[in-house]
Amino acid sequence: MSGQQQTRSDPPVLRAEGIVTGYGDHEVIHDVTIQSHEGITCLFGPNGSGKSTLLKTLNGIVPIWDGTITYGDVDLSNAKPDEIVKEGIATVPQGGGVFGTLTVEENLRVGGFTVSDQDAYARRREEVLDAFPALEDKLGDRADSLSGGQQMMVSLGRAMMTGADTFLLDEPSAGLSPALVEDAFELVERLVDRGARVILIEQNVKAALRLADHVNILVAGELAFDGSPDELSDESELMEVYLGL
Amino acid sequence: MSETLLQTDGLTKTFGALTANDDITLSVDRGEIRGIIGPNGSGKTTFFNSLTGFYTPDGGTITFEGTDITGWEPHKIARQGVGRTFQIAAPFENMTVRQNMLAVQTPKDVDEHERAQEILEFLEIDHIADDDASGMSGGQKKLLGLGRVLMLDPACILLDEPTAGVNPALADRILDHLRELNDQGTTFMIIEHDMDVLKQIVDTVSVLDQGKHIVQGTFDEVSTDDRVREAYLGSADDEEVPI
Amino acid sequence: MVSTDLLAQSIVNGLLLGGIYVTVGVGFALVFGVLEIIDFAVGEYVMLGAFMGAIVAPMVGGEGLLVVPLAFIAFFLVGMVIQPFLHHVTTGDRPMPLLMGLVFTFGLAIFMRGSVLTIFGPNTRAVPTKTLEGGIDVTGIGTFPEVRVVTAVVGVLALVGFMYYLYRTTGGTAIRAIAEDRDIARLMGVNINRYQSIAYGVYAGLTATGGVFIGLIYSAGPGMGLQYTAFAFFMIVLAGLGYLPGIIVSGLVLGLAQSLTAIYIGGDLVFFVLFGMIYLLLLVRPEGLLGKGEVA
Amino acid sequence: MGGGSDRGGDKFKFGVVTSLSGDLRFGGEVTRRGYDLWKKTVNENGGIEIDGSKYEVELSYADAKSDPSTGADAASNMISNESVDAVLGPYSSNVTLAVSPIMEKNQTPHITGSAESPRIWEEQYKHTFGTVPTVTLIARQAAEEILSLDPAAESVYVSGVNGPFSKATASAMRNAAQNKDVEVLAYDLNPSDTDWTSVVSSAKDADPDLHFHGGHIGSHVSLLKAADQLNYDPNGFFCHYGVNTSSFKDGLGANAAGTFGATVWLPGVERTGGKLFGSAADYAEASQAEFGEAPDYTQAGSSAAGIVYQQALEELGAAPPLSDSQKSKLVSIIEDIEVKTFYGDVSFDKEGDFYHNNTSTSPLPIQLQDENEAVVVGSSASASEADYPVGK
Amino acid sequence: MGAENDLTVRDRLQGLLDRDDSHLWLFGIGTVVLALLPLALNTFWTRIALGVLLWVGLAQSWNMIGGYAGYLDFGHGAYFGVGAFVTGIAMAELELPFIAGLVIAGAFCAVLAYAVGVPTLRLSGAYFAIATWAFAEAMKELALIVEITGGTYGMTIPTGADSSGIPFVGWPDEMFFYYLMMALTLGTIVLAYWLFEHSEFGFRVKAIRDHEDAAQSLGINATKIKRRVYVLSCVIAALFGGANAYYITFIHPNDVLAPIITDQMIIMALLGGLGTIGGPIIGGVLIFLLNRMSSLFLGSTTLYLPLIGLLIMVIVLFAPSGVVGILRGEVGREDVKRNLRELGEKFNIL
Ligand SMILES: Nc1ncnc2c1ncn2[C@@H]1O[C@H](COP(=O)(O)OP(=O)(O)OP(=O)(O)O)[C@@H](O)[C@H]1O
Ligand SMILES: Nc1ncnc2c1ncn2[C@@H]1O[C@H](COP(=O)(O)OP(=O)(O)OP(=O)(O)O)[C@@H](O)[C@H]1O
Ligand SMILES: [Mg+2]
Ligand SMILES: [Mg+2]
Repeated sequence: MSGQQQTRSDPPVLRAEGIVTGYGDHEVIHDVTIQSHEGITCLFGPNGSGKSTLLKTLNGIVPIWDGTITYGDVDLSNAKPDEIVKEGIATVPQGGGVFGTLTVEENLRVGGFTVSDQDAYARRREEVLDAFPALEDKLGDRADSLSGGQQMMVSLGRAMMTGADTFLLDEPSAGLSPALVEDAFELVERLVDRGARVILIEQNVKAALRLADHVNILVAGELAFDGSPDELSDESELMEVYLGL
Repeated sequence: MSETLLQTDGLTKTFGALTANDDITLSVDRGEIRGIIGPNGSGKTTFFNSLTGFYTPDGGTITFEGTDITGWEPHKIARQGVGRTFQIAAPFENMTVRQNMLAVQTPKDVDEHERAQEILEFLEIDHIADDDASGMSGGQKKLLGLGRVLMLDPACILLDEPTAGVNPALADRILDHLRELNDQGTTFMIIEHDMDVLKQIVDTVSVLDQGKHIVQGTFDEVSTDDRVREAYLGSADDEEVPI
Repeated sequence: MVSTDLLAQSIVNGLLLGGIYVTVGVGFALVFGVLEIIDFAVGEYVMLGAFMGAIVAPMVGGEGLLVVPLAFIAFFLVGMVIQPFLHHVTTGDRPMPLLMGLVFTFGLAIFMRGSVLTIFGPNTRAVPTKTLEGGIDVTGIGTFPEVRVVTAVVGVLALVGFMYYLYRTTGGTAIRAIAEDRDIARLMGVNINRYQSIAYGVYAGLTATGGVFIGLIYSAGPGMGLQYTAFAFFMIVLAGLGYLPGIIVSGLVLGLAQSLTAIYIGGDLVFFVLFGMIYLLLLVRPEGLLGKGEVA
Repeated sequence: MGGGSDRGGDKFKFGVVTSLSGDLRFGGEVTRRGYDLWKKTVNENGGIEIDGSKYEVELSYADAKSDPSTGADAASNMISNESVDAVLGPYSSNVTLAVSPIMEKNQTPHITGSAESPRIWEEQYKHTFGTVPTVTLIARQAAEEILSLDPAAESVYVSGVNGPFSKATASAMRNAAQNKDVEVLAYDLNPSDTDWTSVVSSAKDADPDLHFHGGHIGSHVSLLKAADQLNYDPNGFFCHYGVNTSSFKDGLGANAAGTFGATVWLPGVERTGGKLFGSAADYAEASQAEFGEAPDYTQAGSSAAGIVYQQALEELGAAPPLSDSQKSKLVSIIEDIEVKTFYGDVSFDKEGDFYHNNTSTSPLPIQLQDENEAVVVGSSASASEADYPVGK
Repeated sequence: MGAENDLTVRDRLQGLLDRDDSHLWLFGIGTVVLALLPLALNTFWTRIALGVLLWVGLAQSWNMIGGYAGYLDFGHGAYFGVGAFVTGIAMAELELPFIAGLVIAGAFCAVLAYAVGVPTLRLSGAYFAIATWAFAEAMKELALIVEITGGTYGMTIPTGADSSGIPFVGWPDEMFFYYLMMALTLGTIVLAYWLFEHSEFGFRVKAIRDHEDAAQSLGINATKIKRRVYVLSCVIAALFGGANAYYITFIHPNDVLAPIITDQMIIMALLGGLGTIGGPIIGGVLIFLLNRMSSLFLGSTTLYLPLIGLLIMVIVLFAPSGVVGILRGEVGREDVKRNLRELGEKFNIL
């Protein structure tokens, strides 16, 4: 089984090639190719350009109309979300998406849903509580009683429970106070330190750029930029028009 | 001497054991842009909900243009001149953008259609006026929220995180609109987490922490205040204000 | 003059009647609260269970109780198969998906009721039992009808079992997670099709099991389901939406109100008083009797 | 309008509006058997004889769903589209009360073989007839006979369903007790789908000699089950309607035995007999052969309604299809008809509260005895010994 | 019949439908057709058309509160029944002409709906649905036990030359009722169109449905508007109830106050297309005809019942936006295929 406790070695590349998709008859993503680079791959773009949609093709929520998605040599085109999770790809949805009526502990349990090995489960839970000590006191509390920042920790911790080595994060900092924004980005970095690869959607472009190892800009469902942050700084028009920099 | 438009006196709101707004006394002058900041869960949205009649305060009074509006129903407060937007964009999904605008209870003597068109053009969303509101992107929804409240033509507008989740380029445009409206005389209260945004636009900032109104002052005063740095900005030891 | 014997007996009657309502309400509370399905076919599962009792019992030596496990298994499977359809009509790009579920189950109810009427005819049929006959007289309190006592116990046990499953097991936690957000539950690796089917299957099985007992208590007939559908709806709002343990309280309150009204106010007023009471209670306590329901 | 002849004219065509679904589907099913059996038997004999030629009978059914609106539309359809010569009536008084005005308007004869509520006859509809005596008569007379069983009852508990037929039944039972100077401990009406333990508990507390209950079969079954569950055991239960139907016996199983009921007809009774079926026993045999089930009086009354038409048409002497004036004439003939059938002598009241109801067939108290066979009890010549007090 | 010909007819129809004033055209043509219809129909078919009108009107009245305002009223039938009884009592007990009875019924139900609406509209979602349901059941039970309605014996309404209150119309027959129903139904449709599709009032109602808080923050008095819609829709149901009572002549609580009355209105509006003018019309026509025709023409079997059930399920499965969707041609071969594939995926339960 892949995706089981082998995070230290470099995870496989998640690659989406020639993706076309949309909702109903309305095509939103037009032939886009992106992949998970080492470290953090940022995905920027105007509102409604299709960032979340693209991410949802990677985690299986939105079926693709055309193109292929591969993870290493495993073909994940139109695989079900639960199969994708089992391969080692976890998602932190827009807004965190904690299960508000469940306790923190139960949120983690749902995160570890695919882990049948009790020992592995316990070990991973330890790791999460190590990473987010603030959660220890809150395990029995309902998740919706937590502050926004704590909820983001739950969401990240829950994603870690799946045992993933590739993380898809959709605007983890949105709506958080400046202190928590910092915390959130720190958490993302911590994932990378553990050897994971991250695809990160952000509107907080300045802060995200500081972490980025690779940048994609999606405009109206098409890739307007694909390169390193350094290369991006040469594209002043892109920076200004789409990133407000 | 500027004129006080909106004033709260000892405003308190509790949810069971939790005091979400604790004795908040605060006043906003006509023509001002007031920023409201504070950590997540400090009671900012609750404060707006109390001001606009969605929550009945457990204590204290709200005065608007000299009228005591405490305990009024939301629509009456809105008609009195206090408009607002919501933290989570709340378009009327099953209507077109224009119908969203026309639904607003406008003052009697205005031509609603003309006014709606003007505002949509002003906000640069007139090209999608007859599309369904449900198909709009996040940023456009925020603009529509602003547009609707402009239909009301209130003296004071409360904005709950107008730029959160909005692409920076678009956020800049929203700010430009706000400044323009402010020049025309509209008073604003803005909840905002983005210090960059705040710095550009506000006259004064009020800080809430654990339901209390702890500090008020100019942006520079507030952002260097120790209590604020500790409670909110989170890096009292840093030199730079994190952005 | 109010006889104390009669008072005690009518309280017994009311509590046991409440037990019958609980057996129907438990599963319904689950699908409504957790799967967010407004199932108009709930009473028809009761009817089908009762019919299964009437038809199968004579084949197993005339003992209706033996049908109970069979009914559970049979309707668990039926429910597993029906759930994907319900899931399909309550998701996707439909306007008002929740209401489409309502129409779908309305059609399902007509289908079930009409099929039984057409196949088995309009007759009322007994669900025989040799074990549970008559009542146990308890001096000073009254008579406890055996079959009703067993039914109430089964209802309460089912509720406890449900609660245990939902709050103490990983599968149950997954079901509650699905209730909050299907997509995010999928992103945690939960096969939501499977767990929703299990939940609906358990509901169908349990409700049909309740139907066997109701058949034992009354009898089986193709039109019997409608009133249980109404009661199931009333119970879950009185219990407070999404608050499972409230079902016991709302069941008992309804049962007691019905029994006491019949004896002390007048038999013909029973449902007027009952429905009037439900209406007023909802106005006064919109979050259910215990105030623990989610306010929609 | 109505009665056009755009249909084949070699058969008499009857519309049947009855409730095959909805609340009153049990009874509807029974009437259907009665009408079907009549048709089958007439046609086996070649049909109805008019001027030496025989015309077969055709039935056109519609399901009134126990719903008056549907029933009224069904009746209208029978007249406008099906161009029927006459209509056989609905089961359930509510539907009858909605169908009758349509028959008045279209001057088409209408006989119901089952509706028993006195309400129908109060309306004095000219075109509507009924072969089963109103329940006011059946229940009262049967109740009086049961109250006369030895040892004579001193008290009775009367319960019933709060429905048009059932309430009339319960009230007739109460009147019977009052007539016989028996104490009525309670007159307890309830919604049909109530839980009957309350009634049983009250009754048990009151401890009557006899328990009378007016309702349809479903409520009898629920009441008697509750009585069993609560160990309530008066000297006897008298339930009307339907103790000798299969639905009642199936619903109660072994507990059905001993229950008293009322009827106007049983396979075992001696009636003047005659037209079409011969004796009551012959009819029962025919029914058994056709449906595998013993008929009850509703079914018999429905078949008798057919026989009334048959007789009236023969007297009219007009070949199908009937014109409007022939239909009117048919109504006058039915009004004066006297026909001897396996079911008894049928004739219709010409005035009073039971206008157009056949009140001449006399009611009989019955009891379900061994093997759930119903026998006549009480004072009539053909009566068997009642098992009374029941089970004691 | 050439396929080409079909196409052009369809295209032309489509062209007409696409026009901005298409609804006016449709309405005009519809009115003329409806007005002439009874001349072409025999009594029975007139009755059926009348039934269609009745149910279209009722479904439309439910659609006002349920579809446009988004308040699932599970007790709407109560007003149909109360309207019937008030009309009946006015005619039978007070010996008033029908028209007067109908007006009284409307007024009575306006007051009743207002009194019920004030507390009940504070509830929302399922709580509102079930409170109204319980209310309707209580009304039915009440009508069964009080004397003035005839209790469980029901009530027969006087008929005769002078009972209608309208000069020149003699013995009320199917024609009279047909045109009465037509007037009521078209009136309801016009009113619904004008209020909900053509005025700011309608936008406000929909705004409340979509997001009540946001609506209030924009100065919309949600309480008042909801109350108005509720009272209006209830009064309309009551008028239909009164007219139907006089038409059917015999009313009984178990029939005119039956929960199935409400259920049918809901199903018609939902299947047709909720919150649209066309939905309840199409749903009403379809469901009424299906129901009535099958019970009248399928003779001595009840097999049609499961078939109707199945048909409803199939429509919901394959026509996501109701029957309107089928008519719009949204249920092509591709759509059905996609639907089946998606349905198949949900069977992945192991
Ligand atoms: N469930 C849906 N059904 C129909 N259209 C949708 C759906 N979700 C998104 N869209 C449309 O697809 C387009 C892309 O949306 P998406 O959410 O992917 O944008 P985004 O780049 O994530 O925007 P944001 O920065 O505002 O989150 C938008 O036009 C949106 O309206
Ligand atoms: N309706 C409510 N019922 C109970 N508690 C509430 C309610 N609304 C808010 N709260 C609680 O009151 C506190 C203040 O919440 P509020 O939404 O006002 O915070 P906020 O300052 O707007 O935070 P954020 O920046 O995250 O939006 C929180 O602890 C919240 O959980
Ligand atoms: Mg997004
Ligand atoms: Mg907030």
